[in-house]
Amino acid sequence: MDLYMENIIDHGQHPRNFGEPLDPADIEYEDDNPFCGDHLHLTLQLDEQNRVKAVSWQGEGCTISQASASMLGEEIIGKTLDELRNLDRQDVLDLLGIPLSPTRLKCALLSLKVLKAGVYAHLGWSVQEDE
Amino acid sequence: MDLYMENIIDHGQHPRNFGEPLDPADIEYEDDNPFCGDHLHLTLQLDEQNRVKAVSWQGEGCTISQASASMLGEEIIGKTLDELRNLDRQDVLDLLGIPLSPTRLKCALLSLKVLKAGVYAHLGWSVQEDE
Amino acid sequence: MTHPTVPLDIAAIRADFPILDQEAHPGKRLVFLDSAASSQKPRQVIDAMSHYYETSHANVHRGIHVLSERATAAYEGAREKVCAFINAASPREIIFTRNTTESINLIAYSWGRATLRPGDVIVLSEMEHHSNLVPWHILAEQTGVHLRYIPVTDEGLLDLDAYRAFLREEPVRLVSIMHVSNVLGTVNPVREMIAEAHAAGALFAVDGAQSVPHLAVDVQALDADFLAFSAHKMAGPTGIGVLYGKRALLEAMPPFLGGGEMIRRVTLEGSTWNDLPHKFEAGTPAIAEAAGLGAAVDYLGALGMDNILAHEKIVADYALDRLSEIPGLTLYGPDASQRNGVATFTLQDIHAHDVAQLLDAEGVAVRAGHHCAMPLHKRLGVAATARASFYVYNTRDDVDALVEAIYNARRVFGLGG
Amino acid sequence: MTHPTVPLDIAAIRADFPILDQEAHPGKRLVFLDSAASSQKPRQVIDAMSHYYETSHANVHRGIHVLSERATAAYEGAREKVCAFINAASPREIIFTRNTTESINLIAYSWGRATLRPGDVIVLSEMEHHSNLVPWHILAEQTGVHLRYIPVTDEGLLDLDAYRAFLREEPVRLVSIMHVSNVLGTVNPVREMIAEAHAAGALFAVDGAQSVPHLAVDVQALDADFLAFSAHKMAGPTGIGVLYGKRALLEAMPPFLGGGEMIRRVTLEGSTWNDLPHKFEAGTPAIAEAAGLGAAVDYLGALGMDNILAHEKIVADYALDRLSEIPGLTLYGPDASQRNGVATFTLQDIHAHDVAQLLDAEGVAVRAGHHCAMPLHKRLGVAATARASFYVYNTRDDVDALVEAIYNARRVFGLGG
Ligand SMILES: Cc1ncc(COP(=O)(O)O)c(C=O)c1O
Ligand SMILES: Cc1ncc(COP(=O)(O)O)c(C=O)c1O
Repeated sequence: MDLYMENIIDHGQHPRNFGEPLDPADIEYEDDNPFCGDHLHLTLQLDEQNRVKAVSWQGEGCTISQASASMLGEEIIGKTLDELRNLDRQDVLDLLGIPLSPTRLKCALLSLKVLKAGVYAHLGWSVQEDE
Repeated sequence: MDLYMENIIDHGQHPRNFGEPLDPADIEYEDDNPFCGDHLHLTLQLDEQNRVKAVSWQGEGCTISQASASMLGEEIIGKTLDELRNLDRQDVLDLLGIPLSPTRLKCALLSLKVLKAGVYAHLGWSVQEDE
Repeated sequence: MTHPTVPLDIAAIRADFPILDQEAHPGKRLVFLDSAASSQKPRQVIDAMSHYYETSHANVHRGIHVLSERATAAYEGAREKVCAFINAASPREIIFTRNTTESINLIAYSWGRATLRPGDVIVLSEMEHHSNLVPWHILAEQTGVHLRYIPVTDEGLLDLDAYRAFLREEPVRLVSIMHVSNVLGTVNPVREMIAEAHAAGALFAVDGAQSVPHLAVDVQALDADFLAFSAHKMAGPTGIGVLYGKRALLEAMPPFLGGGEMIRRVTLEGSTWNDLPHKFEAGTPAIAEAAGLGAAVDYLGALGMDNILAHEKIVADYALDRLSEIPGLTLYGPDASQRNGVATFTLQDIHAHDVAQLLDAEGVAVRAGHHCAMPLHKRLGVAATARASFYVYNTRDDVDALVEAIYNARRVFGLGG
Repeated sequence: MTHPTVPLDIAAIRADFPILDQEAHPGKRLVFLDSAASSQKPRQVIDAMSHYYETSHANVHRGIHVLSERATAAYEGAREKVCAFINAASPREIIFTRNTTESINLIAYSWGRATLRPGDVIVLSEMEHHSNLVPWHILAEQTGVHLRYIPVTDEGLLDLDAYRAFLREEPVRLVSIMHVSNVLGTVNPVREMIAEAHAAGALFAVDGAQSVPHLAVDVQALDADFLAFSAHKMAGPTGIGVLYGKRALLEAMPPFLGGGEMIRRVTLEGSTWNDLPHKFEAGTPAIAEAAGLGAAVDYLGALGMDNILAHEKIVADYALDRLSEIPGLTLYGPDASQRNGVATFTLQDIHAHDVAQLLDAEGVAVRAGHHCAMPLHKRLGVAATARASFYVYNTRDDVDALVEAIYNARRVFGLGG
């Protein structure tokens, strides 16, 4: 059972940084994957150097979507906006460390999608094609 | 070459009772087979016993459609309206005497269709379903 | 369904379906429980299509050569088989479409736009598949027609009192309802509902996507005005579906798609329409697929629809029994007497997608999600469910494999065996 | 088309097409000259579909099990192959439909009804196939849009001066024109025509039914806004066609058919649409057929479209030469330098249907009639023509058989040999 390695189930069942939205939040975004019913809401606080100081996720959905948010949330603390911008699919897949079929990829990447859309909105950019 | 027996080609090339419409006509009808471009216009004169006294066809199209009109025209002279009503596909196919594919059946039966529609219109009836 | 049924030789039937004889993953036998999404095809159907291409293909209609005649015979022969299969009055009432979805859209575009006036009411239900919702949403938005939804009761049935109230109180012109629910398995009482609709002056369209593959559907006995279904769910190929319509209705309807075959005569100024069924079949049709559907109808007919239904009931009842033993498992849908062919469930603490993934790892193919019935899932209060669905080739062994795999999923999630 | 071409091994190619190896009638080798109506399929395409059904079938998209993943890969893989084949910018621009006809109807229903206002002009031509006439007739009747027709010159070409006059003088919003005529063989100068349409602010839709199978079509080089074609004319299966559209246009268009797959979210109140290309693919698609189309594209691509074109030209030029020797035979269409793939003719004193029938008796399959181009036939002043059409598997021997059979027909009709 490669797919549900212990740490994924652990993150899925005990997601890190899950809870009420941060208030005030510097970055806030939410989105969902209507095909699956996965839903994520992200708030971030930045420090003076525009580094991630605090993260909070709220959401529901499958283990893959929730675990990826949990792992990604841990990963980004302390990172600059520039570093967030440069995160890509592979980073998330590396965090999960398991092979995913195209259908489950959507679950896995919802957290990244929400994070990047939030950061881009904060920077006043639009999300790139097929990113 | 069963399909184009000499008599069919003969009727096709020298159709009987082809010419100007009869005037006055007791029965007149025209129709076509738009898929093929076959077209037939029929006029009939009846005698006092409601027997076919004279027939005239005008038209254009393939050999099968024109030959069947020519043969059918010869066949019906002297027949009563009742007898015309009772003519069916098989009668026309027997006249032609060759096997026909469904596509060519439409060509062969155009003359019967025009004849029956004319007779029925004369009698004030409507043509039956799939006749 | 009062004829005596005979037990089918399921091992022989399984041998007809080449795809079933494989491992989904090394050491894991494929257990295919996703036939409600699309069924597998017997060799007879696959071969009918290959044979068609190898011996008989050409474009149909009006071709004056031997291949075109053979192709036309295959295509129109399939129409006659389908006509007999659902007991339509004439092959002219059988329109070939791509799938159930296109069939329903055809009704909405052609009949709907020509007939309905603002304020007219169409009755649907809360359990409908998106294919029987979205075409009507688009229609309603464009025409000002109103949509009403029969609620689903807690037992998973249509609320027939609400249905009757709509018929009584509203200017209902059309009722469009699924015969069998793809999520709940509910077999709706369409025969009675049709009689009631007709008494109220409304037409009735039946979404037969989940009934025609599984039980004998007789459009004349039902007195259905329209019936839509898909070949790919009934052992036939993808790419072809059927719209049955009563002849007088179809005659009165304007065409939908314009093009070759559906016209009688075309000038630059306009066109006149061909006879039924061609009026609704624009362009080169799905000829090989019709041949495949004809073979599927032959295949199902030879087994006997009542026998198929009886077998599926044995498997589904067994599944409901065994699933209901599993801790934390919730089953959806009415009790066994009013349902057919599917077992839809959720597991406490494991999302349906994770369930499906873990089952797949054991070789068991089920579907997870909203099954194109989001409004129904809202009604059920869940975003996603897992669904095992059964066809004539499934066995109780398949159910055992499903149950075993669910226990395994529980173990992976640390929920005990 | 400036690349050097290599001669194809036609005997080897013919061996790929099982249907060709038969007698049409006892003692009469099948000579199939009706590929413009629908081409034959190589074993590679037939097998790709059987193989799909035997190993990989399930419903596509969102299935979390191994078969659904394979089916989705086959289906979306075919989209990528088609994208590369016509050099679209993205697979999202490739919409799978049933056939060319549905593709054109999709433009008319979705783009047309959302965009056009009464008095807007659509430019068509007198040589169009019914599939590129009737959808616009229906649209014009419903919306008050005006249709203009580019006349056909005596040489069988589009009258480009008339075209330019329309663009100059009328509020043209769309030009929809066949790339290659299915009757005259004319290769229309669509690249230049598209540039002129764009300069006038109009969009341009290309009916590629007779070009995509025979020559390299590059939508970006052409700058076509839409391109429609059918798999069944390009060695692929029946039941699937393609609409290419520029992404920005497709994004802006409302959906056409409503149902499963094409939505993002459905509530009882309404729906939001899925991303491209799914927005335009309602219901279960033609999955096996997509796999077959993918295999067809691989097959044609491996031969090389330029090589196919070069071979067909040799055969067609030979046919034009030999046919023009036959007494009483009239050929239609422009001279060899501006045409491709078909030889359409009439014989004095023998109706086209009789010609086709007599040719069939000799094993030679041609098509007779108006070829779904009644207005063009009116322009030509004939009700019906006979058409021999060529594909990569045809040879000069086939042409010789055609010519011999025509002489035979003349003899049967007593017109001398
Ligand atoms: C030029 C042209 N356009 C459109 C069509 C229609 O194609 P289909 O019947 O596959 O929709 C054809 C085929 O007959 C054609 O030759
Ligand atoms: C009840 C019901 N209606 C309609 C459909 C749509 O069928 P198709 O996708 O073949 O158009 C389905 C299949 O998913 C269904 O289950």
